[in-house]
Amino acid sequence: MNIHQSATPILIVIVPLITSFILPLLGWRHRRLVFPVSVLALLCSFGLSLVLAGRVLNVGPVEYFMGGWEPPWGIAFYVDHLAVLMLLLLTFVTLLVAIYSKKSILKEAPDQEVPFYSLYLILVSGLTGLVSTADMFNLYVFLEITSISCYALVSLGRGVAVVSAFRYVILGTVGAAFYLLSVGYLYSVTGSLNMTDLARILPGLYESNAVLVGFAFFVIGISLKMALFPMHAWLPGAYTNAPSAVSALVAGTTTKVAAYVLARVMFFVFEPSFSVETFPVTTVLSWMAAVAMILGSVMAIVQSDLKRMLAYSSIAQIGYIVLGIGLANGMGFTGGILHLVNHAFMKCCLFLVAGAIVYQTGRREIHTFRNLSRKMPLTTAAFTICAFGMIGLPPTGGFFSKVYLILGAIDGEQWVFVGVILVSSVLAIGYLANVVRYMYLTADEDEIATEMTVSSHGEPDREKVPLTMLVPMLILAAGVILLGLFNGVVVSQFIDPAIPIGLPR
Amino acid sequence: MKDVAPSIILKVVCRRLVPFVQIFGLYVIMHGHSSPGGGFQGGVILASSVMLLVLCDGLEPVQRRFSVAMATAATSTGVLLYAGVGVLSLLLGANYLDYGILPGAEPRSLGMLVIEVGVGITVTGALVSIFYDLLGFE
Amino acid sequence: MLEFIIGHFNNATYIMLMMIGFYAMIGKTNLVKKLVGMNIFQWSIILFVVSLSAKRDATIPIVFGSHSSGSPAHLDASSYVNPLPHVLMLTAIVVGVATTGVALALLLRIYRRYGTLEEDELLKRIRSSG
Amino acid sequence: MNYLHLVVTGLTGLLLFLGSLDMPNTGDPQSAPAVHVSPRYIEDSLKETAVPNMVTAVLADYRGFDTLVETAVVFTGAMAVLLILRSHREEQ
Repeated sequence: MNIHQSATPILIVIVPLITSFILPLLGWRHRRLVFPVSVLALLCSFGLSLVLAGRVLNVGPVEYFMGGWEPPWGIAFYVDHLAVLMLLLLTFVTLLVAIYSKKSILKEAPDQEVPFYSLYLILVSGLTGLVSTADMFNLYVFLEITSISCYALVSLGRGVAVVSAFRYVILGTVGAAFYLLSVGYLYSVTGSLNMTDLARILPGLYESNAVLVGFAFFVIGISLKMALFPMHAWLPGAYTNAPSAVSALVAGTTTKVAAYVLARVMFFVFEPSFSVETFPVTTVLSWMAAVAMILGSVMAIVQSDLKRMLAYSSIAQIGYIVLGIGLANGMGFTGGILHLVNHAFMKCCLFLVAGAIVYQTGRREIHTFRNLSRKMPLTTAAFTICAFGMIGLPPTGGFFSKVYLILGAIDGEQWVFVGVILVSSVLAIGYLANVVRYMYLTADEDEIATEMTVSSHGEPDREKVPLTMLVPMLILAAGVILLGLFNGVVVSQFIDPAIPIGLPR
Repeated sequence: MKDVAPSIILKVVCRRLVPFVQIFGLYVIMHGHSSPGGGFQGGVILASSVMLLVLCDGLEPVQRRFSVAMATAATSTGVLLYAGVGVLSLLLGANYLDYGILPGAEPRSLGMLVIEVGVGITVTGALVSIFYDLLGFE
Repeated sequence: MLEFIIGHFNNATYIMLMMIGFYAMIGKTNLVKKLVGMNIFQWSIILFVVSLSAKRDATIPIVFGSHSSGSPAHLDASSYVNPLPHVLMLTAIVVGVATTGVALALLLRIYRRYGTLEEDELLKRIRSSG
Repeated sequence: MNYLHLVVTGLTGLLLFLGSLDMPNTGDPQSAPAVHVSPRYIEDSLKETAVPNMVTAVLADYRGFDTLVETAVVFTGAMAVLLILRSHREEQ
């Protein structure tokens, strides 16, 4: 009975998990070791993801049976091209944010390393588990472990962060409960929890009310988790008030993983024909996404706080990803997943920049950013690159994902969505160009005078952000450009083999 | 609640009750194999015995015996024990959490017993730790 | 018809409980009441999934006297209730406990800072404090 | 009393009730959950794991990974409350 399979898929999940269990014991005596050990664990996880990616690209999808029990009875991991792309993205981004968080957490929440990094690692292992698992109930448990650590990390921020975190708890729990309910409904008519097994049984039951209602509640629950437009109430507060490293982490990863789960269940557990024709949820999702893209951008334009503006822009960008999934054709799917990867890099970097600006100058309001490019040239350069990516200018990844989305909309002859993508991009210029403009504007005469008096004791024109914060931002900004230059590799190696069977190419 | 002195009846009854509650908690953990029970249920019962002690003796005397740091340490020790069994089976050459590879006549039963104990330790530690934190927030 | 009603009373019960919880969550302005609603909501789902495990004329999923009789006799699947929903809901209960603990801790912090748990009052005080 | 909330609640309940109509009857020994995956747990768990309590066998062995993550959730809860409360004692 002792099946032995290569342990890479499980190690990616349990190395951070076990390290997070060790941290409280370690931090008791050796507070200094907490940060290096956490980074080591994340590095390990990233390295293992690279190894796994090599294997998946060579031999195809990888399975792993927990406890040696074969799937319908035990829990299995199933890592295909799409999952391995997500694993690479998650472990890479979380590694960079962890390095960044060393100094920023010292300033924003001193003496909290042990629980902070413990929850951080649990969050990472929960996200990687969400991506790898092939069991519907195991997915619920991972969803909850991710959410609980998120609630706590968000509440670490100042001021109203606790209120935002409580709102997040209530809405996040509703989302998870709806998801659990849908698992219960599907279980009551199929008797199975394994995704592959469900995909085998479900086609015979597509007319069943229980399956339809279960699927509807799945979509509602996951939409709550990823803050799709009418269910986004928790997002702006949580992103704005969280500590800067946590904002970047949550914005870069959790909502993206929820979008991945949506795509996974919609197209791999259910057949595309079900989600498109029998129960046209993709149409509903596309329209919700379109509204999110316009409204999120409009809301972002009127914000004066940089982090709140980025939060509303996240709502709009989630719209792009869901639109790509909702278009339900090969091009749209490619665009959605590519945008998911791009947006994780861009939004993560933008939030890191916002945190670095607060770290050095204490400023949050956009109109106070005058002259910032002289004081923090590298940071503002990173911001500008990512802003170009968000708008969708050519060498960056954002351009290519939008091209794929537009091609997908044209393929599906959904002309309205072509217009929506273009309008939303124009609106993105509206809110991001404004920030860039302020950053590169020279300050007024009297403002320079006050600057001089304020900073007469130090050098005003130097980047004072520590290297551990600067380097992750620059790597992410470089990543945005590299993703643009090598988007063909990502598409042909990872996304193309993963386009679900049954979607029109 | 610190200001209110508990009545003598409460004190005596709690003191007499605690050993029985703890024995019952251990029984529920160890006997989960053949009757309803297991680590979660037993852990909660053990944690409730600590809470009962806090009710009758106040926070400080109890924390001298079972400190906040010990509760946190128990929380991570138990779950490490659980994950450790999995790592052991990995090292012995089977899949993660495959107890069949462990030594003994009934390896799967043994593996389950170890992880139930681990779960019990974690649940006790976590609930006591949460209780201390909620109570100590003043 | 009677058989249908008896066979579906569990669904009606859990839906009623769930809607009580759901209404408390979205309709009440007191944060503690929201939290209580959230708990009712979660527990109604747990009730529903556990009810899926029921089988007529079946007993609890524990084999009694297995060690005394030597090698176990053949066990009939229809004479024991389905153990899987119990296992799943044990997990869901634990998750619910952890969520409630976190929510209570957040409520303590909110009350300490703003001195109220009424939502409209809270919003007023947040706005006045900047 | 806000009528919008009542309407949303009522609609959700109605939707759930409609969905539950074609579920198998409670206690039906031929329902899908009773005949698909679970029979193996009932019939073979004693043979395979030597544990008479099937719930424990499924919890700790067949679905042991779930339980590991679940224990991690308990740990997370403790750490989260620690982070939320213990740190901010000195705030006031």
